[in-house]
Amino acid sequence: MYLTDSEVINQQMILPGLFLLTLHAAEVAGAARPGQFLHLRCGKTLDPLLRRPISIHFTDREKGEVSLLYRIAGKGTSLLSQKKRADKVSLLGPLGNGFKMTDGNESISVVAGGIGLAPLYFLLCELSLTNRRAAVFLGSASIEQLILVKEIKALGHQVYPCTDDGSSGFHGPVTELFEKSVAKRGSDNQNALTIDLVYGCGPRGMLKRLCDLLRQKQIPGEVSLEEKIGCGVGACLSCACKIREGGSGYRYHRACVEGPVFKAGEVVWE
Amino acid sequence: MYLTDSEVINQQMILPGLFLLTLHAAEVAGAARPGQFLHLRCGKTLDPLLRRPISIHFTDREKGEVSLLYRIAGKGTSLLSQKKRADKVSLLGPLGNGFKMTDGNESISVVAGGIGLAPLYFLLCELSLTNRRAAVFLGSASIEQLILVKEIKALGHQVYPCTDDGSSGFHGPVTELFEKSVAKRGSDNQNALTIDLVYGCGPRGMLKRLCDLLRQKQIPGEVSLEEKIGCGVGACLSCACKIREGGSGYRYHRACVEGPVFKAGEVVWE
Amino acid sequence: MSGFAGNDETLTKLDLEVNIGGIRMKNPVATASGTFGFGPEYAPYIDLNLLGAIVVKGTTLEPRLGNPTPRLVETSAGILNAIGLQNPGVERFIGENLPYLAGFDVPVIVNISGDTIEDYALLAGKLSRAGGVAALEVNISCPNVKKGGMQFGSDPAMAAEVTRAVKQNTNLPVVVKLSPNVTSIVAVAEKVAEAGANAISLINTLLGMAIDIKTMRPLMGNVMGGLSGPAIKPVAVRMVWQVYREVRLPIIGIGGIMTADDAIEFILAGATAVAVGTANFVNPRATMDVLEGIEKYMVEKRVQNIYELVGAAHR
Amino acid sequence: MSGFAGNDETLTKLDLEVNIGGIRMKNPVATASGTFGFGPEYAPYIDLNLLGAIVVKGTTLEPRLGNPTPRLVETSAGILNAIGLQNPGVERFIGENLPYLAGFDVPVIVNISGDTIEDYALLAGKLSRAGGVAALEVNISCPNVKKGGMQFGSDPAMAAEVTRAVKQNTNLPVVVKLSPNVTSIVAVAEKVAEAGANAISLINTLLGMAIDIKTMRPLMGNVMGGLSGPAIKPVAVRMVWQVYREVRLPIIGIGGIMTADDAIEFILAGATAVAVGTANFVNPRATMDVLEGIEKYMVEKRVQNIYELVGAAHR
Ligand SMILES: Cc1cc2nc3c(=O)[nH]c(=O)nc-3n(C[C@H](O)[C@H](O)[C@H](O)COP(=O)(O)OP(=O)(O)OC[C@H]3O[C@@H](n4cnc5c(N)ncnc54)[C@H](O)[C@@H]3O)c2cc1C
Ligand SMILES: Cc1cc2nc3c(=O)[nH]c(=O)nc-3n(C[C@H](O)[C@H](O)[C@H](O)COP(=O)(O)OP(=O)(O)OC[C@H]3O[C@@H](n4cnc5c(N)ncnc54)[C@H](O)[C@@H]3O)c2cc1C
Ligand SMILES: Cc1cc2nc3c(=O)[nH]c(=O)nc-3n(C[C@H](O)[C@H](O)[C@H](O)COP(=O)(O)O)c2cc1C
Ligand SMILES: Cc1cc2nc3c(=O)[nH]c(=O)nc-3n(C[C@H](O)[C@H](O)[C@H](O)COP(=O)(O)O)c2cc1C
Ligand code: FES
Ligand code: FES
Repeated sequence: MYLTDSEVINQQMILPGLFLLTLHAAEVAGAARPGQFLHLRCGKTLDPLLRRPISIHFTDREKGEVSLLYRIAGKGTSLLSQKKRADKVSLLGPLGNGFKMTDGNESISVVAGGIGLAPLYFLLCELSLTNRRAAVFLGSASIEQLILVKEIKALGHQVYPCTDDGSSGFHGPVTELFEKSVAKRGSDNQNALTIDLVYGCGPRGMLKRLCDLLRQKQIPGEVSLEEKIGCGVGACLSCACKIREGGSGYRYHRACVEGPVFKAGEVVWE
Repeated sequence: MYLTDSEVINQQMILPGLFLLTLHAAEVAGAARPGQFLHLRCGKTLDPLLRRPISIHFTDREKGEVSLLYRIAGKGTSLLSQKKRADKVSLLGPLGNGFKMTDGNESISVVAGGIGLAPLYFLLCELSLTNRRAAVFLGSASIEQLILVKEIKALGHQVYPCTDDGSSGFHGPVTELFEKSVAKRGSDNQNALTIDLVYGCGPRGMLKRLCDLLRQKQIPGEVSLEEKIGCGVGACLSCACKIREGGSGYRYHRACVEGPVFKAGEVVWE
Repeated sequence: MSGFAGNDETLTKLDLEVNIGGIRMKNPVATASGTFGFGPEYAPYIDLNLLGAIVVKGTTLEPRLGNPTPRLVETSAGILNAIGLQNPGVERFIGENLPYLAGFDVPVIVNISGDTIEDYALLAGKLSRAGGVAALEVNISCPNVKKGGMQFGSDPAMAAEVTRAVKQNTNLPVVVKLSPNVTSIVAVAEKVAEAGANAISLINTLLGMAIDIKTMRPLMGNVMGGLSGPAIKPVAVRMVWQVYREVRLPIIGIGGIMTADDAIEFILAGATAVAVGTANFVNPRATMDVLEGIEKYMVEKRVQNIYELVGAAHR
Repeated sequence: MSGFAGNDETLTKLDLEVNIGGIRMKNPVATASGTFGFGPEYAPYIDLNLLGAIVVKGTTLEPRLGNPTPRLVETSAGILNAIGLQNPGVERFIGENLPYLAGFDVPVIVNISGDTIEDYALLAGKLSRAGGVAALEVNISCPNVKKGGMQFGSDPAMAAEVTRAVKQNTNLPVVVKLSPNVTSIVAVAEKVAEAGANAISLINTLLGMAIDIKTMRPLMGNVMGGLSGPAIKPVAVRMVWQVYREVRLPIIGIGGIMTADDAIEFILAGATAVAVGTANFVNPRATMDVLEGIEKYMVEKRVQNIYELVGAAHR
């Protein structure tokens, strides 16, 4: 875990309101694992006061660079998007546990909703390094927001796009297409997917649905949750996530230390 | 009095920590009188919260431009100095009363300490428009900070530089040189100045000294005071200046409405 | 300035009118006392007729010179002020400032302050007879004066006594403005309600101070001052929320309102109207921006009458 | 980390050591309870040995799950928190967290909270016997729990009773942490002093809340929360100033300290030490920056002993 003033290498608008920021941070790039995040100071004044958490989107270890994919949600991300090449950004990280990457031969599916793709793309990059291929369910509002399809295919993965408006791929929520695929599992349908292990990230409603499905079908998986991050280092206990413990009991775990990635079956949704 | 989002035409560093900002604000340029000021939002967030008052340094009525000369004093002015061409700045103004410019034939002296020259330069520009010439006493820390000497001479005025370190002109406070000149007044010394009317702006200590001198010698004059400006429009009463009233009485006047320019003899110093 | 709800549907006029204990306001956006002068100061920037009400600078029986300077210090997302109730006194206010305000179609609420209970009673009498006054706002919460002021607001019994004295000397609606510097805002509000107040203003400034580390002395002429601005908004919203639950009087919500979103927070917490203070200094059009934003919100939320929003966060 | 006063003159070592009612701190910079975990969280970023003291997260007799989420909301220059004293309970704290802290050369101050006066008494006893505890900080000011907490801090008599109960069960120095949500902080401080407190921490958080205008519901799981950060600094400095004048106990100044300049303000107002809270979240090295800045200030002001600055703004 490092605290550094990193130089902006590049700031690129991918779509209106969606940016790709590349920072020079060699140690961070070296240490980062998929699912971890950085905690960034977006401005220089007391408004906004707190840092903002952004997942690591990919790293270039040779160049010592870390890239972030983020959407303008409010004043912090808006200030962040105004940073230009050679500006400095104070960052803390890499934080959190990240996805557990197995060495096994499980058939992997990835389910991403909207900006939830940001950390999953890093995971897909890492998988392809060891020649593992995943089935990637990509949900977005419409074809315009459907990004990185080509890049993910280039990594060797299969992409199943879904849009809310039907402008590309499956017309409906990404979890619905995933559910259909799960249903076909074990059938002798040619197109049936093997699904041994699932990684998910996206909006709360989508993740809840995904976790329900995985529980029902008893498929192991991991999801990355969003909670308010205060300190990012485990000190303030503001990022509490309800995690099953014992039978019907639960305990609060810290998204910034024990998370943000949790076992799909252990998350208590309400 | 206008409230506008003005475009930055130019931002120029004159010296380290000293900037010249030119804004497009046609109505303001048209209405401005020397000694008036603008109340500017330096940033876009709530830190800093309040606007910052900066005197009008000169105007270009044809182009509809207003220029400000300012020194970085803290976070507001620091943010202001980061504004670039085409950025917008919210401004309120012109505010305050300004110097009273007579049509008479008085021999005018101008006494400026440091950044106090900012509004007085506008006055000197206006004087030269009607072919009036002033004796300008310019105080600064050292020769490096002695700015605008050439420009003021080009307007037809006489410049008497003073520096704290003696690196140029008179070695000592500007009020001391001014006092010497006052003392010679009425003598038949060839170099003696006629001093009928004095305009002053600068640090508090300097202005107090100047007002004392003018009172003693019974020379009329006006000084521009600095007080905390909250609203800038006369509503909050935070910019109170103690102004003599009756015999030994006083009343608080508002720097932003009845000031910032007051008669030298009426200011109550403590 | 009333907008319309529904886009391609039946156009329905928004109803923004509120009644604050007898004060009829055409919309819920007022100005906070001491931040809007006596009206003319902001007339170059906004149409005063569009305001729900104008609450003028605090008035006292005799003229007040006010406190020594500096009277204002900026803090993080806030300001400290210690103006010390500088004002021309009630007679000159009636003679010089009221006539100007009579030229507008907007209720004028006069904020009054006294050293003694008698002061309040006398002020109430004089202002009720003056004409052109829509209501009195009783300031028992000014932290910047030596006598009276916040002392009255710190003690529920004293607060009630001041309220009764004012009520006995006026037929105008009486709004009592409470001090947040108390252990239980509800206890004060309850007593003031019992004493006959028609509405409550929440909140005045928090008592604060700042020290100049260069000179090692307090930054303000008066040592302590009142903290206002966005910094105090969470405290103000909390107090509105608490009082709304326990006291059945309309509330004017005040404290750090910079935008319509802030104002809406207060309304949802239980304020029937809001007053914009420090924000005027930052944005002279703040009141208008707040009003327009509330209208937009009502359209978005398909709320036709502002009262549907008052206290909605409790339901 | 001690600097040297005087440049081309005799080099004089700065004396930053302070004694807070029996707690010997090598410098006046501590961490504020609940913002620094149990120590290891910030160890990757700073050398814990350089701190004046570590005040750990609030501890209770039994483990606490804490409040529902969201527990944190950002406000203007502040944050609202309602963690609800989530902690492993005093037994596990003693077994698991204290041993880690014993590895450092820094006084450990344990912040304790209870539902009842007996809770406080029991906690005091257990922690005094544990060893490795330098002092107790009695939290009678937590706004985020249903029972106890701030109630104790709101009433001078109750505050005194808690203080006495703790004193009777420990030989450790007892620091009492007061709630700012009171009419008179001096009244509470006086009673706590009479009851035997060795020092006072000022301040805990201001009670506040925020409402989500999209959902029209309170933003926090617990509805209300405690406001901390730069927004509250003026209130905190004021309370330190007031208590310093009336009560002869060392004060730990807390509230919105982001920089050394802020810390110096508290010291000049009368704090003998300071604790850095919310700032840690923004800048994990905040405590070190504060410490270095204080040293620089002492050099500039040619002050050799930190005590020359304590309360200097009153002189
Ligand atoms: C572990 C983690 C990883 C993340 N990774 C990414 C990532 O890779 N890419 C990405 O784009 N995002 C990511 N996020 C989300 C990102 O952190 C947030 O979008 C960001 O913090 C928003 O900050 P902001 O200042 O821009 O917006 P804010 O101003 O804080 O507002 C954020 C949202 O909250 C709402 N809001 C704020 N205040 C209020 C209020 N008073 N009432 C009602 N609503 C309010 C706003 O309307 C807005 O929708 C991640 C979050 C977490 C926890
Ligand atoms: C009518 C008028 C006209 C003016 N015209 C000009 C002009 O033409 N050019 C120009 O350069 N300036 C001018 N000024 C001054 C200018 O307004 C100030 O320099 C500016 O407002 C400073 O803002 P800031 O945010 O940069 O500094 P701030 O951060 O507000 O700080 C300003 C100064 O106050 C000190 N300070 C702030 N807070 C504290 C504290 N807590 N303790 C101790 N010290 C503190 C700072 O150290 C600094 O020296 C004028 C002022 C007035 C009233
Ligand atoms: C400069 C200034 C002067 C004030 N004068 C008064 C006053 O005379 N009477 C009064 O009741 N409140 C006065 N107040 C308090 C405001 O009316 C308001 O209650 C407070 O500022 C909180 O609102 P805000 O955060 O929107 O400013 C004053 C506030 C400021 C900033
Ligand atoms: C997330 C969080 C948790 C806190 N937990 C405690 C606590 O357990 N016990 C306590 O006495 N104070 C607690 N506090 C209050 C702080 O110790 C401190 O008094 C307050 O935050 C003001 O200081 P600051 O503005 O520097 O943060 C907590 C504050 C925060 C922000
Ligand atoms: S954000 Fe502070 S504990 Fe996780
Ligand atoms: S700055 Fe508000 S009255 Fe002058």
